[in-house]
Amino acid sequence: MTVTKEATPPTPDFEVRQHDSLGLRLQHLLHGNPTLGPLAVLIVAILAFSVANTRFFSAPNLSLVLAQVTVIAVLALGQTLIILTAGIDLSVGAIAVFSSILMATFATRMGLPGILALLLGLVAGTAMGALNGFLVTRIKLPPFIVTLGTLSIFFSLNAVVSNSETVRGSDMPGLMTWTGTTIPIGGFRLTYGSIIMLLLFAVFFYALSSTAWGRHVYATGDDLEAARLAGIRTNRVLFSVYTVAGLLYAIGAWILIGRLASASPNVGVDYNLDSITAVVLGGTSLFGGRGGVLGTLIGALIVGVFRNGLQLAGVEVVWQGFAIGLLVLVAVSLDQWIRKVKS
Amino acid sequence: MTVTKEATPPTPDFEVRQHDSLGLRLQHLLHGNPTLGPLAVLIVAILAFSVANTRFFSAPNLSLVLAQVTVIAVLALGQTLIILTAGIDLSVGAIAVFSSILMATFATRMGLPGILALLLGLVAGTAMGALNGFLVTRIKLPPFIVTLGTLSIFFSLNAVVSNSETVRGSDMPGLMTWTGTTIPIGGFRLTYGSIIMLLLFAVFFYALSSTAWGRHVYATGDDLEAARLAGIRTNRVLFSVYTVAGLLYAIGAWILIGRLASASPNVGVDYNLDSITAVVLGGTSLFGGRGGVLGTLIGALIVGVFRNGLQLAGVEVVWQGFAIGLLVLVAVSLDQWIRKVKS
Amino acid sequence: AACGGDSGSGGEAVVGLITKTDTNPFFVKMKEGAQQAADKAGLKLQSFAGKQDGDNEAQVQAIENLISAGAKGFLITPSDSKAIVPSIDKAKQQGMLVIALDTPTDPANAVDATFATDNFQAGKLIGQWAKAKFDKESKQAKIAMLDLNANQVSVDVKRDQGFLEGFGIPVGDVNKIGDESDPRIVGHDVTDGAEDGGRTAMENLLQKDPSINLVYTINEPAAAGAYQALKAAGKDKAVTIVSIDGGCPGVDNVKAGVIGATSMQFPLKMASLGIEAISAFAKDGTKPQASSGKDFVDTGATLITDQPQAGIEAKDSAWGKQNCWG
Amino acid sequence: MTGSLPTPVLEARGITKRYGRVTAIEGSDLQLYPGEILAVIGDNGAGKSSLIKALSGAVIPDSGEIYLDGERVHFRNPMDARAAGIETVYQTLAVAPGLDIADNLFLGREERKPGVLGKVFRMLDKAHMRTEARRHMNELGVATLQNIGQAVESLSGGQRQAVAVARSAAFGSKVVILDEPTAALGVKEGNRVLQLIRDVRDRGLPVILISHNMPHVFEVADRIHIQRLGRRATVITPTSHSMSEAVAIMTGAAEPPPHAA
Amino acid sequence: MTGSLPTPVLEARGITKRYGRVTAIEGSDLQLYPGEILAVIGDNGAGKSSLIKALSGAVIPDSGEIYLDGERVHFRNPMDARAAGIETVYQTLAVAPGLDIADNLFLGREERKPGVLGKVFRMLDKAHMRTEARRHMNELGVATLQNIGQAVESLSGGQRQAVAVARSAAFGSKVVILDEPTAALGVKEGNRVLQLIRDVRDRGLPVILISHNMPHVFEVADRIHIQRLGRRATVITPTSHSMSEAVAIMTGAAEPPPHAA
Ligand SMILES: Nc1ncnc2c1ncn2[C@@H]1O[C@H](COP(=O)(O)OP(=O)(O)OP(=O)(O)O)[C@@H](O)[C@H]1O
Ligand SMILES: Nc1ncnc2c1ncn2[C@@H]1O[C@H](COP(=O)(O)OP(=O)(O)OP(=O)(O)O)[C@@H](O)[C@H]1O
Ligand SMILES: [Mg+2]
Ligand SMILES: [Mg+2]
Repeated sequence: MTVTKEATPPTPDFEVRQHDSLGLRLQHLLHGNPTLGPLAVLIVAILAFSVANTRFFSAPNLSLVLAQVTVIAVLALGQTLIILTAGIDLSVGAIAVFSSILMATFATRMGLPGILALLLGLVAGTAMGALNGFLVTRIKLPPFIVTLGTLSIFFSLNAVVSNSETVRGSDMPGLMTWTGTTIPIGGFRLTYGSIIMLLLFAVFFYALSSTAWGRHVYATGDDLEAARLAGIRTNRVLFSVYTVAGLLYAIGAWILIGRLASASPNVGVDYNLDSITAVVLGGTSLFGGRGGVLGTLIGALIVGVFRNGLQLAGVEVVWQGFAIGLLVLVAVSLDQWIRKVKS
Repeated sequence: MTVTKEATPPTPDFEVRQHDSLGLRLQHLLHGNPTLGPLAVLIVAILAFSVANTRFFSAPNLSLVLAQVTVIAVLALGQTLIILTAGIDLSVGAIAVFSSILMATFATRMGLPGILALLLGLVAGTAMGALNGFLVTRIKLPPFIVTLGTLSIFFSLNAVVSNSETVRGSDMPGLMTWTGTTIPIGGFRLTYGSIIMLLLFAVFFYALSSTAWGRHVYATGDDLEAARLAGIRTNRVLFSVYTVAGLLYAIGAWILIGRLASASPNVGVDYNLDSITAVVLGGTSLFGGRGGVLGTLIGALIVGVFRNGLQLAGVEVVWQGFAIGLLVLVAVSLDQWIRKVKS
Repeated sequence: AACGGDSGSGGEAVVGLITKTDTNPFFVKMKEGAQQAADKAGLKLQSFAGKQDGDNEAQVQAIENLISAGAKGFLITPSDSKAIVPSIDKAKQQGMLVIALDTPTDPANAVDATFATDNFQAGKLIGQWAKAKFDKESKQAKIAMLDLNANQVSVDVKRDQGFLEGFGIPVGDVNKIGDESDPRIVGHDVTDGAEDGGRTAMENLLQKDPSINLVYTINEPAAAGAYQALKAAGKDKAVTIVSIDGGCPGVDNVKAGVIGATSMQFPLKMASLGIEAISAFAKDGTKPQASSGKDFVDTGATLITDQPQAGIEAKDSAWGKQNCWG
Repeated sequence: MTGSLPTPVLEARGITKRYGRVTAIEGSDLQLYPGEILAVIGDNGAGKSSLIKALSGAVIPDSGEIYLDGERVHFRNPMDARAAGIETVYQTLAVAPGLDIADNLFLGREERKPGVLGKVFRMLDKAHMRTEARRHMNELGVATLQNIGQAVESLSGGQRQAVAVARSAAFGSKVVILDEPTAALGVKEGNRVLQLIRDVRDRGLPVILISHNMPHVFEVADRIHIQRLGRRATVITPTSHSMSEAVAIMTGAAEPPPHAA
Repeated sequence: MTGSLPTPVLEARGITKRYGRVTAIEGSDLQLYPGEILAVIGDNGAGKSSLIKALSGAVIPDSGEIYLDGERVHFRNPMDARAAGIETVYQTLAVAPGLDIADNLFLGREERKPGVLGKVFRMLDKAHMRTEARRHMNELGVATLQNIGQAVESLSGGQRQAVAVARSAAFGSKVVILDEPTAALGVKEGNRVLQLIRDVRDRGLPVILISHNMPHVFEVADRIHIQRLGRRATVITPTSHSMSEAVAIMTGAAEPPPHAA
């Protein structure tokens, strides 16, 4: 039954055959870059709001939108990592707020120097993330349950430690609020917090796309069992993701202190939903393994642009919820439609 | 290459070989009934709280817990259906609250008779569910995004229609608040709402386990593409699930009016998370296709028992969050451990 | 109403405190006051809280649990003034004394007594102060209104409308935020009563109209957030912020010039007075009396400012620091 | 089977399907005549699965036409094709992993209890479906099955394939399409499936069989469609060509003979 | 290969694995000697996949022992086995569907760029991995692959299998285990895989090959392990028994000869 006569395999002749119409070129472009969908949505939104109010498309206002989304973008970055592994993190707000309270408490009530307070705060956030990771990988609880539990626990500890009281930025060492300092670049006024945020996105874009760790994160989220059989230490990958996310949330906490010039135990009620929204608007699948961080940045910006643009357009508060809901649906439909074009 | 000599296939001899130790019997029992894990957790919780405070295990208090979880259980029932199809519904609270406001508005401001107001409210809830279903199946948006958008839209409409004002039960026809009426059964005081809730669970338990529709819901959630290839009209199944869920939420709204003796636009902030929590604690997988409604009922009861029991045990408010978080983690770990025993 | 006299296990009579949330420092103070008074009177305090402002159902559950625990009575800051009434009725049928704290119920006589700040009055005070200040400096006001949320809960409405009335702006329907047409109002936005919401709302309103020079804020955290937005825009000197609460960090902000004036309330006092009333009721059945001319016991609101205006009674921040949320 | 031919039961003309840069099928034709077993062979990636997916409504081709009994049809989804009597076993099997064997066999055509229970309460006749399921599985010689209530995901690779094959054989009413139905099967089970394919044909239903197993193909096929680089290279019969000739055409080592049909 | 035998490279003794009510393997043994190709055959559901999963750490047996070079080993997960040089192609393939071919081939052993980029920034050498991937795929004769950057989930069944086979052949350092590696492959590709298996053996690595394809088995195997009802029925060689004898033992139609080894 063995076949002996065998020609050298011809390179399939249709590899070269390109369909070079403009539409097909666009198809292929979008095919390779799923981030372009959300990007198109963002651009359309910016254009629309610019027409609605000329003030919208100005350097100061755009800087503002960036500053407004900075904290949520950093938190959504951590959330993206977790969602890529097919997990979900409901404790993101709790970890961020608790970390900011801890930093403030270390720096004021306990009188530690700024750098030490900051470092301890970062360690604390990382540890909280690691606790999530431990529960997910060792006790094998579903991420939803784990973070639901720790959400409750961290918020409770947060109330206890802070005594529900706000710590003012002016009582803290300058390093704590440094992230809120702005530097003018042209007409733009970037905060150091925003710069840190952009740097973090660059780092994780690189890590996900160009390191082995990134491949393992995708493989684990795509099909945990297959990744395990392929010899990936999936537990180690998952643990690293939750831990790194904790660190990111703590960095978010630092930026939060700078932005508000205070550490308040009562902020962040919407951080969970907002961060997940940014991730999903950015095109990352909640089922894991598909998506990336650039989309998340765009997703966060979309939400920021909607909120700011609607206010500038003079939409009444009661109707803003309606408008945002509608815009989200339209935005994702548009994205879906763009993807459909590709096939 | 065909093999002609072939014996009649012997019945595999190890089918009969049973390993009849007690442990293995337990294994098999648990294997076949994944609901037993949550049930065991519920029983342990009830026992523990009964020891902590003798008042806990009394007919009036247990009736109270049942009444307290009734609304969330009905909402979680709809949520279960959606999660079984690998979806998620963030608009559950918005639909329930908006439906209750609509019922109240029909019955008072518009002066319709109670039965008509109720029916229109049920239709409205169903229509909202159907809108979700339409967006999921026709526009092919991810359920998370769809319900995030409609959440915002329904809550906004809710504020507009209600004028942010509460309607008192005493101003409504008796039918509206009938669900809150209690009937004593022994020392227990069941509300009609709780009875409706239990009936709904029975109906959907039957529908999921013993009708073709139920099989199709599981198949669709398990592997959408496979179900589609196998010839299931998955879009129709999904649409039916979202629509039925909308109806269930509206029934929940009716029970809610009875329970609070008012229709308030401001309730329900936690219904999303609470309903999903009940589903997940009940052992249904967020990835679809695995689980069932009985688990959800138990999951809802677990949360109710925790809240009530902790309060009776005299745990301070600030620490209650901590305790609930911890209990959720312990409960699910216990469940996980029970499942592990089975293999 | 005959209360069974039996207060359950332990022998100590149970009293309850139900607040809107457990994280707001205002309610933390309340709890402190209630605890002190309860300890003094030998009562056992059980406290409850919703997760979020507006969480009526949690309060309904709390009342049910208190009934089940056989409490003598309880204090409540209703999250939904109207919706809570049927549950309060149930409690009263069990012979409990119910006192509303801070926020009255609707109708107000659904409870046995209300110990509250007059939120409308508190708003009016800062409105009058701002009016006097702007008149003195003969500035034309451009006002940003930073409210709580889209739900128009009663505290939110009362403070907002009180401020406008005090400032002399026709308020239209006093039960509705945002139906004014006065051009001095640049816009309303919501803050969730927290710093992050305050900052974002202020930023967006400033983009809408950079000439804003007066900012009303629902509470002091929102004010602190708004200040950060103004500071980043380089307008912190030119804009006046007024607020309501009188929390200690808020008073510090008055001293630092962040907040021009704030109306101080006295949650600790409200709660301790409330517990004392329940204790008295448990002993001999006396019910508390309302302040003269009002349908509630006014625990007062005091204007705190370091820029006193003629004809408007106020205390300075030093006094405020000593009495913050006393 | 060659010679003057009747109207094809199922016919595809000039089907093309592209995925982004990848061309899966490029103007491919196919004819299936009444009562025949048509084998489709070709290299990996030649477009066999894509072609039959187009026939069964699972993918919608970019261009090309499909005819059923000489009439143009447009299948928008697998349900349409199924309603037209075309039953397909996909290479990926398309089973619901969490459901058990009986559920999967009857998926989409569940049987209800007789009487009121079934009519009004729409109650499934689970006992009957289980019995039937066991019978179908036994027919395929899958004797190692220990528990008919086992979730399909916990079956061995071959057992799972047997479930999919049993389903199509039991319910096809016009055309049965099998995409590599014996790939994971043991020798005995594989032979049973071949027998089953013949039985189906003898019931009058034409069958399309995709397979890499040349002995199987040459054993049962009436005609052999050779797919190459997304196109039909030619159609041969087991008598006109030998296995190695077929393989040579398939791999491009030999020129395909001009296609007679 | 029979006669006095050296220490087995890999040996399983009395492995048992149960899933709830189902017994997958029941005290099964296996020996793999240096430099040999050991075929494992058996009916569907006979426990072949379960047995090799136990050898590769993918499942932990309920009881039984595993020896590597005569030393008792305990694999807690596939990584342990892989670290010990055992490379496995699972019947389910175990590929990450969303990643592309090169990513999958190098999954878990990615190559970094030389120099600072690789050492400090840990940058992957994607270009190199792609080139290598193309080479490996070509080696298997998968010529229809149009786009090496295609996600594995969009590959045809056979292409996907080729990815998994290429991975194990390229990286196995002690033992290579292949669970039905040719099931979805075309004739040409299947033969390439057989050649590859021989090449691996000639490199000195012993191979375990599970297959239902008797001609394949008899073509390459040195010894044939027959699995039946969860147990090893016997071990034969292609010279000692004919295909039909092997099939008869496998299906229980004939008594297994007493097992010599
Ligand atoms: N969804 C898809 N996206 C991109 N490419 C695809 C997709 N489906 C199939 N292809 C490509 O189309 C070509 C034909 O695939 P098809 O599955 O039809 O091959 P086949 O002949 O069935 O092969 P096999 O014998 O291996 O099953 C392959 O090159 C494959 O990679
Ligand atoms: N996870 C599981 N849960 C329950 N039963 C299982 C599981 N995995 C395997 N089995 C059962 O164990 C038995 C052996 O399965 P295994 O996959 O080892 O068979 P196999 O010899 O590889 O068959 P095939 O040739 O069809 O691949 C089968 O009856 C199967 O149903
Ligand atoms: Mg194929
Ligand atoms: Mg197998």
